[in-house]
Amino acid sequence: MALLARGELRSILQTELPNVLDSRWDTQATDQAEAHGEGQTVLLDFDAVVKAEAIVEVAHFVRDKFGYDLLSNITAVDYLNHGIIELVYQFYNAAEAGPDLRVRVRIGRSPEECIVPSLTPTWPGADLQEREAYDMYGVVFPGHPNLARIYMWDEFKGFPMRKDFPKTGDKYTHVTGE
Amino acid sequence: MTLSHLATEDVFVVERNDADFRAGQGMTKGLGIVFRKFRKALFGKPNSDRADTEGQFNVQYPEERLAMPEAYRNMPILLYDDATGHELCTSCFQCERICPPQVIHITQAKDPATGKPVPAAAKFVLEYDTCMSCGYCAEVCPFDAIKMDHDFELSTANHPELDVDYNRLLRPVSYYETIAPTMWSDVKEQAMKKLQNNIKRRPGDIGRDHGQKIKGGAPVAAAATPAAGAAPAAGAAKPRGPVAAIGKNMSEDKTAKLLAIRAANAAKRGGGAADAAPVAQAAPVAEAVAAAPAAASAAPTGPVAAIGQNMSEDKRAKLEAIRAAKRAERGE
Amino acid sequence: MADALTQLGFASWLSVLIASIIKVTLILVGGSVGMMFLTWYERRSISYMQDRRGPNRVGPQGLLQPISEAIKTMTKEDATPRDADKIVHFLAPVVMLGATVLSFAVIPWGRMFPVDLNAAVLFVIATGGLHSIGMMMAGWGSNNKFALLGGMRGVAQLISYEIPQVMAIIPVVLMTGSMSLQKIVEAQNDFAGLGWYVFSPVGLLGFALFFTASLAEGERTPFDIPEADSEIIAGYMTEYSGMKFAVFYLSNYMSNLAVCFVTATLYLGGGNGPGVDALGGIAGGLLSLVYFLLKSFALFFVMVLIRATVPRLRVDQLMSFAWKFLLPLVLVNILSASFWVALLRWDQQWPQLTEWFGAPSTADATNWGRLAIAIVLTLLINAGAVALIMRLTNRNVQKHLYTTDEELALGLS
Amino acid sequence: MLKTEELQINIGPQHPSTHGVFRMLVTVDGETLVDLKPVFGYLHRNHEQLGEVNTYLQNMPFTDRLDYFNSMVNNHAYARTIETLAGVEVPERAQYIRVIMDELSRILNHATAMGFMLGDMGAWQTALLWGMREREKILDMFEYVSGARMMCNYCRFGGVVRDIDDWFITELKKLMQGLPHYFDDFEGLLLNSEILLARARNIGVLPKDLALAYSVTGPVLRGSGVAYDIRKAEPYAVYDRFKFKVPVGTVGDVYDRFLVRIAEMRESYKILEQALEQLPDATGGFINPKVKQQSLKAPAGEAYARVESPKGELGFYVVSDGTGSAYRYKVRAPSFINLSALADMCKGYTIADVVVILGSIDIVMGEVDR
Repeated sequence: MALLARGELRSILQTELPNVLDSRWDTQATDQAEAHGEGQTVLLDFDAVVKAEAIVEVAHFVRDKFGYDLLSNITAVDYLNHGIIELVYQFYNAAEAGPDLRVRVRIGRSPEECIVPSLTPTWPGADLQEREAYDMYGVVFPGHPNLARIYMWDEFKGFPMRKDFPKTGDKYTHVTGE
Repeated sequence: MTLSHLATEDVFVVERNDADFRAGQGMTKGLGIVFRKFRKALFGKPNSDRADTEGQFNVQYPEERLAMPEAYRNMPILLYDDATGHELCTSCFQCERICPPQVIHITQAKDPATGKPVPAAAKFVLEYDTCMSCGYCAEVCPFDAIKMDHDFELSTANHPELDVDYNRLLRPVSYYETIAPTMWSDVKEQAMKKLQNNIKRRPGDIGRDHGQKIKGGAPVAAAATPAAGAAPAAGAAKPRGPVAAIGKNMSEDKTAKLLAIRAANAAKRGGGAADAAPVAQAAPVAEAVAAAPAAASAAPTGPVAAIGQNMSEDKRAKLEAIRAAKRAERGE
Repeated sequence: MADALTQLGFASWLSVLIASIIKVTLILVGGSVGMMFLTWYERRSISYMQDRRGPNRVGPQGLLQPISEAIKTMTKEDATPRDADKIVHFLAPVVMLGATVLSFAVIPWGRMFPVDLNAAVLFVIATGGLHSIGMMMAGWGSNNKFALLGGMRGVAQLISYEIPQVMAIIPVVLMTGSMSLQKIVEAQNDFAGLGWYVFSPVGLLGFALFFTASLAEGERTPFDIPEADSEIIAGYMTEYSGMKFAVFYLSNYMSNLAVCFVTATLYLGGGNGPGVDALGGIAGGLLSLVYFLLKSFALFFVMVLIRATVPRLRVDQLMSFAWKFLLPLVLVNILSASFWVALLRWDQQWPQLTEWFGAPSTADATNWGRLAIAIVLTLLINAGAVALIMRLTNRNVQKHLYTTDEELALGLS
Repeated sequence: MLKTEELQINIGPQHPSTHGVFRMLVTVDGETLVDLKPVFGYLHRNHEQLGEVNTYLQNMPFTDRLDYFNSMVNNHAYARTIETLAGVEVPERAQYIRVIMDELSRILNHATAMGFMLGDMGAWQTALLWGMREREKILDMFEYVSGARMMCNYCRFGGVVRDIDDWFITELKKLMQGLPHYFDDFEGLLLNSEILLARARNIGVLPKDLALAYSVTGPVLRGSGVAYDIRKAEPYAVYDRFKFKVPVGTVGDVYDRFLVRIAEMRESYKILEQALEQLPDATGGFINPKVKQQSLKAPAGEAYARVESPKGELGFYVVSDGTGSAYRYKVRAPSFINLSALADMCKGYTIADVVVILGSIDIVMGEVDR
């Protein structure tokens, strides 16, 4: 039960759960923020980037091993240039307080790849947030008890927060990211 | 659960009154407090101060009004100089750029002789219905030309009327001085200096040809001059605190206000559509002279009368034209 | 009145008819004007409790506000849901208002009695009971789930609270020996018009119980469950609008007014008060009317005060309050009332008492010794019962009676 | 055994006590609740997309519209996020002013939220209107400094838009004279009322472990007995300089949340007292003059900053691509996530309890639907 510094989880996972880290992002430098010009998104990975199918395992690992029991925030980000959607899970340690622990999952944008196992069975607080990610970004969460649209109406087509969703024109007829 | 980040003295457990014997004493206490409130509200003095928690505290709105704090922001207005009739706006597009809901539309004036841009706006349209009153336009304006008005009684049954054009946005500087004396005195000097510089670069009537300021060749400036003198006095009389007058009897203010409204209405009825506006425009001036001590809240009435007029069809057409031009500019 | 008209030369049937029409008109006008005043009175006083002003625009001090609202509701569209049972939906407000107006027939206005029925108490209770039919009709006929819930809640509540309400009157009937409201008022005229039942231990407890049960009968906070606006919108009135809604509203407030009138008559001596007998005649009648209205509106003020203070109970809590708290106390009160009457009136049965304290006259007030014994005895019984029931319904005791927190939550704390 | 039929009822979107356009699809057996499904989105305006289109400064007034009771807190959280992202220093006086505004917001929010909850319970608006009176007084002061009562738009990157002056401080002191009387009246009115105890005790119980699993924050989490307050756990602004306590409940029912909120108002009062005492003079300025507000650009990267909003943890997650507007802008709205616990809290209680439990979570639909 101890607080982890930023990036510490990555090295811990490498030794303790070697299979969960997403190998695609192993070779990246830790912080590339300075290297990019204006208008360029950067993928920060001093936090652990784990495989989509391992997120449940990692979430349990950080909760049971380090006391990060408060899953505060799930954010989906559409990195159009890199062709991925990133899910950022932010955990807090309610007993020790301190800053958050971020665990990332990077998945493709196509419907076949855009799948992450749901955390809702263990963290019911993820319920609405996962529905929001599904509604806005089209991330599918197998294992979610009620994965339906949350803000948009059920007949709506497309995922409005994706970067390639048209922002002008008759947006109700466009179909994107299906 | 261990709470290692919190010292034990930083946490306390709320008392749930588990051990009490309940025989209605809690309810009786509540009834007693409510009855005390009833007694105080019925017989005591009204709530007049922020420290008071007893006595009536509501304001009888149309008759009694709270004085607006200077910083209060409702809808943007544009200022013009009383003496010369020149508008302060130079169409620098700062406000149009910052506006979060993008409701400001400006067209820069051009010198008819040379075709070169002139530091004045030819058209200035503001969509009051979509404005979110954030005040950024007034904040960023380098010439202090756009300010936030205190008038909030803008409801109308005619929705298109809320696309307000230059003529109806203009207010004299003396009016703004009455509603926000200190805020204006902070910026007055540099604003006027910048205006004088800009006037030099405006050929002919460009920059003062909006509204009815100079209709018929006689600038309203003549009538406005006394107001410039009277306004500071009126401003000084204005209470600085926003709630200084809570619950007080405001009969003097009230009567002044009523008179002003009646005068404005009479002016509207008396003059035709074309003539009404100048009279209404002059109303604040007349009031400022007539009721200088009480004018602080009464002054805004005049320009309101001007807003109240129906927006004509061609104004809407103008707005459409401006929007179309914008779209063309963006190359859509 | 009919006699007076006959003396003026009218035919006897005509004079009865005219007298009846006048009375009916007076009752209807008095009831609805009283209701209008009541709404204004409630809103003004509750707003003073909440540090605001309340309606003060229409007429002097806003007194004409109810009239403007009556006009407003009457001119509004009268909408009936498409799938509603139209006849039932239409009849429900009629039944409600009819039942309420009927009860006004026997309620005395000071010393003026529209009708002196020898079973007036029963009549008042019976007409109050008709409300549940109106509620169920409205709830069922509206074809709306909220209305249905409201109707069900209303019927359940009214039926449960009628029992303590009726039984709370029994002591009064016992003490008076009559069910006529006129007799009850006359019996409270001792001690220069101050011999009200509320000053005796039996009457005090009876008053509290009857008033509480009447709050539930009149759907007042904390028992406004059938029309709990934050839960089931407006309960059985959800689908009513315009004139029909106004009729419900009218009947609600008129029944509240009736409750206040009846309580004032039963326990607070009706129109009795110092000086009424001394003045006599028309002046005395008017004074008694003033006393009566003062008492009634003071009672209504208590209703308003309660409404401004407390939240409402839940349905199950309401029921357990009726059956576990009110009913036992009412039974105990009947017992002590029997003792009271036995001590003060049944001297034939207990001759020793006659020997000790002398033969009782019709005015019990003169038998100080008996009165003292009766007061002490009933006070002991009633106070003991209240303490015991409070103790039993207290949360800490319940902790031992109930096993889990969930059950505890459902009980009365 | 009699067969009973279950009834499905829509509570909302037009309903007196759903606090906005919010729908609860409840299945009831008689009056007892079998299932509850929250349905929302009626107020959805894609706030997060607006945040990606607007420049950083332009987005500030939109944050006012999230939780419109506490626009000051929203501004603070957003400004803090962008300050973290762009590395902006904030003068000390501005930090104190922000704390004062936050705590005033907390008082007004809890006063009205508890009033609304009691209103849902059937206490006919008395507690609500007393709370509204205090709220009016505070809103007048907000209007004085920021220009608007509710949509304050008060914070800027590196400070606040206008300094507080003597008038404000005098009025704040006057307000604070009156507040304890209000607290006492409010507690006396209902805290021990038998009917309130019957309605609030052991209703909507959310045990400690479940509360953590549901990610609830703020008074709901503290009512369940977890002493987690961001002002203590990760002190921001100048909160580490004040002495105040974190009230926690024991059972996690409606009554505990009610008590925690009242206790928090009193703690906020203590913080206000200390903040007024420690408030630095105006020499340090109230805004960082070096920040280019309109053309602020943040280096590519991401930032998450959170504050303890009266409703819970309010955080903004902003990803920057180095331009003047956010690449991704996400709001971690406390009402939204606290709402996920609603169904579990309500099951097994009656319809009358559902509205009270909803009131005790204290949601604002502007924030839930975003």
